[in-house]
Formats: sequence, structure tokens, C-alpha cells
Amino acid sequence: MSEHENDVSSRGLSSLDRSNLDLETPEKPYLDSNELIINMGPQHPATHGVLRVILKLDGEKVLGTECVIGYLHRGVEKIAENRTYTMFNPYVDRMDYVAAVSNGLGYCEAVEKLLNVEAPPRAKYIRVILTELNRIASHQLWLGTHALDIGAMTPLFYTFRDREEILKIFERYCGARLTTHAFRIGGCQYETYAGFEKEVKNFLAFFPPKIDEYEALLTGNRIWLERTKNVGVISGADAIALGVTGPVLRASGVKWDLRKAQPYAAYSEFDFEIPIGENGDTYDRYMVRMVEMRQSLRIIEQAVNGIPEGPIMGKVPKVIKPPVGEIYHSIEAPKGELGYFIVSDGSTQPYRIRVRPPSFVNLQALDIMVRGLLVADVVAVIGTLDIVLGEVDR
Amino acid sequence: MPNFIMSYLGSSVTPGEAGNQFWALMYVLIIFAGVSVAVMAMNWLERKALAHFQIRLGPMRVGPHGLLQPIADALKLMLKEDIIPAEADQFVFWVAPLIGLLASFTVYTVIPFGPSQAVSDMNIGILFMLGVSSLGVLGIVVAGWASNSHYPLIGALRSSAQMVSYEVAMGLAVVAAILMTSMKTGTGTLSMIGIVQSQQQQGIWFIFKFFPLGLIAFVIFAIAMIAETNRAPFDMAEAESELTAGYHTEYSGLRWSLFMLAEYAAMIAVSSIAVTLWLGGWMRPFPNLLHAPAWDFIFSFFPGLTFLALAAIALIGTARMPSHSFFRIQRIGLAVFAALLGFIALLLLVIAVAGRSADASLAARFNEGIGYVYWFVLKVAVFMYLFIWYRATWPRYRFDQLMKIGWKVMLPISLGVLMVTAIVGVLVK
Amino acid sequence: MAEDVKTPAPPPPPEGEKKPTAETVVPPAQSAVTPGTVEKPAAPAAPKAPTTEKPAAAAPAAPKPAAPAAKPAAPAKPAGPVPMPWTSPLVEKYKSQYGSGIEAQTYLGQNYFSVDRSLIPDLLRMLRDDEQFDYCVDITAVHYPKREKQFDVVWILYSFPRNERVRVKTQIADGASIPSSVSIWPTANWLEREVYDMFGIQFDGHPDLKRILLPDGWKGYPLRKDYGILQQDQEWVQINLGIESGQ
Amino acid sequence: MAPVATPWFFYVLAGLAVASGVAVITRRNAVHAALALIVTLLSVAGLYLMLYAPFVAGVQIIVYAGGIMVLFLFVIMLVNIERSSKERRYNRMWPVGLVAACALMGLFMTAFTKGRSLFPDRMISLPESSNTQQIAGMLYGEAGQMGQYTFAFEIASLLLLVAILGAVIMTKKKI
Repeated sequence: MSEHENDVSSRGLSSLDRSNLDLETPEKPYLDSNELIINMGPQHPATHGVLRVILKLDGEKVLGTECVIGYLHRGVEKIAENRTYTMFNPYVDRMDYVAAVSNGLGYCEAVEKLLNVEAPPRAKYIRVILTELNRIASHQLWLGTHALDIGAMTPLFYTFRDREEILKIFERYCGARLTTHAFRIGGCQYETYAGFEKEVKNFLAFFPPKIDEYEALLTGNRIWLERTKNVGVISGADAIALGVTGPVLRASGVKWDLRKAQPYAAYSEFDFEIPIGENGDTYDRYMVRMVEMRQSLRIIEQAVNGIPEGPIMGKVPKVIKPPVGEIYHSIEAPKGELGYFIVSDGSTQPYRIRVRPPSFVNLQALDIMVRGLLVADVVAVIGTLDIVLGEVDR
Repeated sequence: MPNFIMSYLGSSVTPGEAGNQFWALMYVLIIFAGVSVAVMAMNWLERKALAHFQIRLGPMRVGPHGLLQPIADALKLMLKEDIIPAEADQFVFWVAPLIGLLASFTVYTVIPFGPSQAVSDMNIGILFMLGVSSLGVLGIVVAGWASNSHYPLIGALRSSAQMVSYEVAMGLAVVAAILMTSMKTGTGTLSMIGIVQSQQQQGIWFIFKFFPLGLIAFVIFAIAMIAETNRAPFDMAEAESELTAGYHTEYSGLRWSLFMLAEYAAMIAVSSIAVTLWLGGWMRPFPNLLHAPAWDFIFSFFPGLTFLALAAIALIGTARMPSHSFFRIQRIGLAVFAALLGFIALLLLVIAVAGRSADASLAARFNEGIGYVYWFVLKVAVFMYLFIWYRATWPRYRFDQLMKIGWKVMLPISLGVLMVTAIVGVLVK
Repeated sequence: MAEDVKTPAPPPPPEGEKKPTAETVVPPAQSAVTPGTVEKPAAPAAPKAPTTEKPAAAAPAAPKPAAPAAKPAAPAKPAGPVPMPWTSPLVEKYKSQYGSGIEAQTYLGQNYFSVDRSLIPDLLRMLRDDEQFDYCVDITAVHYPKREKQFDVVWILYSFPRNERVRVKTQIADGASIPSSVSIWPTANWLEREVYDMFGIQFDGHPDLKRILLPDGWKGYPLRKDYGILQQDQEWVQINLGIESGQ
Repeated sequence: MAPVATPWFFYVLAGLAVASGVAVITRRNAVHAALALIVTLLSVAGLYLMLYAPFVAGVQIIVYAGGIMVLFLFVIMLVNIERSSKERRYNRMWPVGLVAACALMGLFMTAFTKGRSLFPDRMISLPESSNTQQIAGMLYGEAGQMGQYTFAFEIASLLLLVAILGAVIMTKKKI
């Protein structure tokens, strides 16, 4: 979009006002309202928070988009510089708040790496179980809202009903449901509660029929197929060039998952598969995430059956003072590659923490994915990108 | 005055046809009130049914099981501040909901609840109905334009295109049914009452006529009528996840409620057309096969028994309410409601017994009329439930897909059905 | 929380002028050329040594070789991993091509180049085209206010075919600009905008360089170390609320 | 059938038609004008109904008020209202229009006052119930014989079909 159009939209003028302004310029065609500029968001039911998308439309066809983000910017990276490593740990939960456990895992592992310590095996297993549960919870929330965007309102309630079971496990484990702060640098603070394994196993038995239920509502549904097939297509090469990661990348046929490519925590010990799509359209992304939920169940099953005994906290000094140096560590969050680039100056506070948010980078692909589609597809594509504005804006 | 009343009750034509202006007016009032109440009931039912589809409870606080919720909502909407956007076209913004409301309520003048239970029996009934209901789109278009905002404008454009294109398929499906009316008598009719009567004469609901032609035409109409009323999965005009609320984004309070009233009234209206054209209108099941007076007597118990069942459900609900003092008032309320339903049931049963004789006594005519209205409303209610069911189950179509279905699938099929019906009709004759 | 609590320390303490050289023992896992092993922290414990933020020319006094057995223990006070020179065919190639403008090191199993600013677009392009670093993971910056060249700009790259990460760092002065890499990786678009937003670093040739997370009229660049949070807060409260800030 | 065509209804409808007709040409806002036109068309439909021509009235509502006017509004909404409302409403053609209107009025007046003597044998008698079937009879014929206007009717429909095809070809760049 050119500067001029941005000016117009940022002044908040409707096209009618705009044409009024153009009265003095006779070279403008008389019927100039073919191009419509509408603001989707920041208050809009389908932008998943405070995302503002400026759409340039020809009728209903999208000619171009521009994302305006930052409405939820809290300066997490600046906060980090004024907190100790331990104090900053809860903050990362507030970025991708639907996958808080994953955020915590990435941060703790990055700092552990910087400290050059390793969490004990039992802690790693607990981390894997909780992170995979969180992945399922995140995908459930994505599925519900995505289906709601496309107009199917019922799956939302089903997914929230089943997500509750996961949140209950979190709550019993660490007392919090959403921003869990489940892990500590060096391991876990809490030992699993009595009955943890039983509850997780119950969930493993409980959940597969529920996935079938979601799929019964959507997968074969004609309208769902028409709304998702060949919508928001992004090729594998484009996805790589745009730095898109996570299920969006895998749906474009790139078989890449950090859990396999560069295993962290205990992932190298588990047997699971990486689903990939073929066309890189919305339907493939849907299918990839559905299969991922089942694969997560597989991982959890292996982890909960093979969970070792032992300590849950590694040998971490009381005051965390990593040596001077810098580290980049990334994990496969539900949305994609979540990376932490930490620079330490040897003090108790990080000199600089840079978060590489998957949602932020994935959102950049929105423009090329929706060009030429209709307004209705824009919400479908925003949904399928599975962005969380807390993470986009940080 | 008594003469007025008796004169209509003694006649067998609609008040409009009889020139009975008093009763015509009465009917208009009754229908207006009845439809408004039906819309409120539908509102409650939709919220409850949708909630139960979605493992929720729905309204539970205002009245027992939220029974008074629609009333509370209506009050709230009436008292709400009436906001007209500063840049809106004031007059058009003001008049738009009225157009929609007018269109959907005018349709009821020709809907036959019984052979004489209608405001008027126009000989162009179905044509009038299609025409007037097509005026409803004007309200939407004008509302979208007058709001002077982009989302309503797009919603209005969508819905005008959608309604105009689905009207075509709808009209052709209707014509197929009208062709069927000419089968035995030789001349067809456009009159709504005439259509039902011809189904009676031919001894078949038109949905089963020339199987599967009638069924196909009916299905096309059933799909088109969802699109016509802007309901899921064709609720493009107000797709909340895309256009926030479509054409009524800028509306609030009473004006918004008028739009809702118009939408639900239109839903009931098109369902009534479908019932009239294909499902035998006011006729009870098997009126020709089981035509003995004994069967009449048995079927006349249905209304009373239905209300009895409703009363029983309400009673069970009363019994199942938690015995906490907090629920005492609700409990009493539900019990009173159950008692009310039971009383109505009793009344209906008494009428059924009293009116069993075939003479033209007042009770007999009452009994007859109740039977007609009961079966008609029951059939319409099935459609209303389907509307809710669709909404709970399906995602929303995209606009271009909707148009594609309308023009490339529904229109050819309905044209084909029309032609084949005409050919078959000639051959059979 | 006053911002002056955190006096931004210049990263390398005085003794940090030393730097390990290639003669030091390279722990096995640090050969790091084979894909897949890159991220495995082999955790070489080595005597305290500085980072390499300053490409000071000081010749290193080679510390005594690390005792790798000390791995799991919490790093003793003077002990800690040190950046090691990174040797690989890739590095050899570039070293021979660019000579002193490029330094390759590895720290905790993670490889990075510290390169001269003048090499920037060419090296990145070559990394993508010739070495298949096709995925730009992240672009960010670090601010060292006490240094002459105040900013480190960091590219984190990943290669799908090699399953290998590499970081490219360069130093630029305040007010200096740096060539944009949007033409190399489209994903750099927003990432560079964010760096500009937070640090005020200009990227030449960026299609649409403007603030991304902060409002357009924002003053200052928040992730610079000298950015005063309290001052900002007090000013805002003063202007918008007309009262004194309680901070 | 009891008479419905009371003069009261006639005057209301006629007055409405005239008033809204005037509004159509005087309103600056095109949407207001279109709404006024809809009112005119509906009033005329009411007049048809009073003339025992319910079929024509129904078609008037469906085709004009329901179909064509929706398309009208559809187009008007896309046009720049603010701008068009600032333009001059009457162009130089208005004297011609005035003359034409006066001529038409004169014609109607003549027909109204002298109609009986001018066309003595063409007086139509109002049908008892409806003219729907009579229209059908004229168009398609009754009792096996060809209707009076069958040929003309079919030609007209053919003409419309050609018009539709032409419109599609003109607007659609590739078919």
C-alpha cells in the first residue's frame, strides 16, 4: 500500500469523506468508490484480539492488506532488562497466553543453556507432558475460534469443554490455568501431585473420541471444505522465504519440526510423526493441526508411561548469574519456532533478551496469502495462521 | 356487534373475501400479536436449543428456565438509547427497519391458517406473497446504505445480490407447485387457500406429487428460503465474524429489535409458504384416507394432548428444580406456567369433546378451527426448529460460493423441475 | 524501579581483552559442521573468558584447556564456557575470501560470524545462495552505549538442508545505517522494522521502514540502554493527565 | 364480491403516487429519490388492485418495486452520493420535459372527458372476480385455440432473452 492510502486510512475517513476531499481534483473518475478501504479491527470479532488489518478492497476482493500491530505491546524485552532471570520467568507466560507452558519451556531451556546446566530427566519428562498438553490446548482454542470465524459456532464450545480437562491438570499441578509459570530455570519447582499420571492417562483415553467429534463436525463438511480448500495458499518456498514456521510451514509440505530437527527437552526419546500437508491451504493447515493433536497424545502417552524417578531440579545456583555470553535457543511452540536470544553480561539481569515470536513472523505472511481472495477469506486466513496478539505485540 | 361476530363464524370464507371489515381488522390484530409472540417464543427457543446443542444452558435467570427472557430483552431494547450515527442519513436510517418490518408482516395477510382462517384469500396469493417478501430486501439495502459505514454497506450489497438471485430459484420452485394445482381441476390457482384445497382434492401433499419432482422443488425452496431470510449457513449479510453485524452494525435499541422482529417474522412467513405449498397447509395427516368422523374425533384431541405434554414437561421441570430457597420463586413461576398450560389443554380437550358433532354449532366450528391452526403451526414449528439446527451445525458459505450455488446449481435444477413437471402434467392428463 | 539501577555494563570486562585463539583445544562437539549436532550443547567448561563483543586485536593468552568432565557441575566462579574459534570449510572459505573482516566463533555449540559492516549484504546473500541458509530466523540488535560502535546487529540464520544455525553479527555506530536484507529474505521486512522501532537503526533499501509496534508518534527508541522509562512515564502523565507522576 | 374500490382509497393512493412522483424528481439525494419512486410504484400497484387487476399489481410489486428498484439502489449506493447531490438538479432539457408532461396531461384529460364518445365500443366492463385467467387466456389461448397475443408474447420473451445474452456478453470479459 502506498503512503497516500495509509494516510487516508489512518485519518479514519470513510470512502465517502474521501471522495468529498477529492472534489477539487477533477482527474479523479466520477465513480471512484470501486476501491474500498476498510479497517478490520482493532475491535473486530474475527481478528483474535487487537489486530488491525487495513484492507483495500475492490468490491469484496482483497487488493492488498496492511497489518497494524502493537496495540498490545507491553515492552516485554525492555522489562527483561530490568528484571533478574528468575523474575522474568513469569513474564514470558504473558506473551502467547494460550500456550504459556511452551513459552516457559523455551525460556527456561535457553537460560539453562546459558548457564550450561541441564534439567534432570524427570523434570524433562514433566516438561514434555505439560508442554504437549499445552499444545493440544492451544490447538483446541485455535480450532474453536477458527471454526467460529468460518461460521460454525458449535465446535468452539466443544473444544472449550475439552480444553477444560487440560486446564484442570495445569491447575492441580501449579495452581494456575492460563499463565501457568510451570517451570523454573533448572527444572520444575513442583513435583507432580498425587494422581497426576492417572489424570493424564484419563485424558489420553478421553480425548481421542473428542477429536473424532470435532472431525465429524468439520472434516467432511461440504461447506467447510469449500471454505478452506484452496484458500490462503502459501507454497513451501514462499513459507520458508517469509520465515513462516510451525503448522503453517508443515502444511505447505516442508517436513520440519524442531522437536525432530533439533530435539530439546526429552523429545529425542519419543516416537512420533510430523504431519505435513500438500497444498499449503487452509484445509491442510487444519488437518496438520488435527493430526498434531493426535501425535501429541502419542508423545504424552510415551512420556507418562516412561516417566523416570529422580530429582526434578538441576544444580542451579541460588543466584542465577550466567557467564558473559549469548545464546539463541528455540523450541517448537504450538504456533511455530519460538526462540530466545539472550545476551548476558555476567550480572543477575539479562543484558538483552530478544524473543523470536512465531505469531509475529507468521502474521507477515497474511498479505500474500489473502491477496485476490474475498473478505470472508481474510478472517479464515487470520484464523488459520493461529496468531495470538499477546505474542505478536509482546 | 354480535351479528358481526356470528356472521363470520357462520360463513365459510375468509373475512376479507366476505367483505367483513370488522373481522378482517380483528384478524390483522390477532396475527400481528400472534406473530410477535411467536417471534418472542422463537427467540427463547432458539437460544435454548442452540445452547443445548452447544452444551450450554442458555438463559436461566429471568424466569424459570429463562422463560421471561424475551420479555426482558424486549423491554431492555425498547428502553435502550436510540443511537443514530452522526454521519448517517437520518431519515433513511429511521425508515429502513420499518420497511423490513412492513414487508415481512404484510405477507401474513394471505397466509391461510385454515380454509377460512386468513385475513384474505387473494386470487394472486402466492404472487403477492413473493412480491411483498421481496420488498424486505429494500429495508436491508437501505439500512446498509444509510449507516454510512463500510461494514453495513458490504452487508447490504451482499444481501441484495443474494436475495435477488435466490428469489429466482425460489420463484421457479413455486411455479412448479402451482403447476401441480392444475392437475385434477384443469385450472390451477395462485390462491394460497386454493393451493391447499387442491392438495386435498388430489389427495396428496405436493411434496410427494410426481415423486421425486415435488420433493426436489420443495428442497430447492427450502434452501432458497434460508438464503432469503439471511439465516445460517447463508447469513452473509450479517456474518458476524466478517462484517461484525452486517447491515445492522450501526443499529441499536428499538430499531435493531425491529430488524430482528422482521427477520424472525420473515422466517415464519417463508416457512408458512413452504407448508402451504408442499406440506398440505392446515390439513391434518391423512385427511382423505382416515376421513371417518371417528378419526376426526381422535385427531381433534391432538392440540389438547400437546398442551398436556407441555404442561407435563413444565411439571417435571418444577419437580427437578433444586429445593433451595433461592429457587422458590422460580419454582412457583414454573408451576404456575405448568398450570396455565394444563388449563389450556383442558380447555382444548373440552372443546374437542363438545365439538365432536358435525353440525355447525359454535363449539364444532371452534373445534375445527383449532385443528386447522394447530396442524399448520405444528408444521411451521418443524421448519423453525430446522432453522436453529442448521445454524448450530454448519459453517457459513462464502459469498461467491453462495452465488455460484444460486445461479449454477439451484436455478438449472429448478428450471429442469419446472419443465419436467409441466411435461409430466400434460402426459398424465 | 529506576532504570539507573541497571547501569549498562560494557560487556567485556577489562580482562576480557583476551581472546582464545585457534590453538586452543576444540572440544569434540564444537567442530559443529555436521548437521544436527550444532545445537547439542557439549558444554565445554573452560576458564573464564570474555565474550567477543569487542573484536579487539589483543592476542589471546590461551587459557588452559578445559576439563570437559566438569560439565554438569554448576560453573565454578571463574569457570564457564568460552567462545571458541569455529573451524569449518565454510569458515575457511570466507576467511580466505575476506580475511580479517570476518571472524568465526562458536560458543556453547552455537556458531557465529562477527563481520565487518561493509561485508553485510554480500555475506548474507552468499550465505543464502551458496550455503543454503534459506531461513532467516530473526534479526535483532543489542545496544552497548559505552562502545564506540554502539550497536550489534544480529542475524540468526538457519539452513533447512543442513539443519544448522549460524548467527551473523556486525557492529554499527549510532546513526549509521545498514543495508536491508529484505531482498534476501522477505521475512526481514517486519523484523527490520522492529529493530528500527526499538533501536532506531536505519536499514537502507527497506521498502517501508516505519514503526511497527509503537505508535507512529513515539519518541525515542525504547530498547536503547539510555532510554529513560521513568522520564517517559512522567512526561506522559504530565501531558495527558495534568498531574505529577507518582513514579 | 363486495366493493373494495372506495373513492377514499383511490384518493389516498393517487395522492401518494403524485406526491412521491414529485419527490422523485426534486430530491437531491438519489437514494431518497429511489425510495420515493418505490412508493410511487407501490401506489400504482394499489391502483391496479382497485381496478380488479391483481395480477398486474402483483407483477408490478415483484418486478418493479422488488426487483428493479433493488438493482437501482444497488447501483446508487456505489455512486458518489455526496458529489452528485451537489450538482445541478435540472439541466437544460427541462423546457422540453415540461412540454412533454403538459402534452401527456392534455392527452389524459381529453381521454378522461371525451373517452366515452371517442371510443364507444371499446368500453371495458370490469371483470367480476379476477383478470388473471383472462390474461392467461389472451396470452396462451383457451380451449385448444391459439391465444390472441401468443405470438407477440413469445417474440417479446425472445427479445428479452437476446437482451440478457447481450448484457452478459458486454459485461463479462471472458465467458
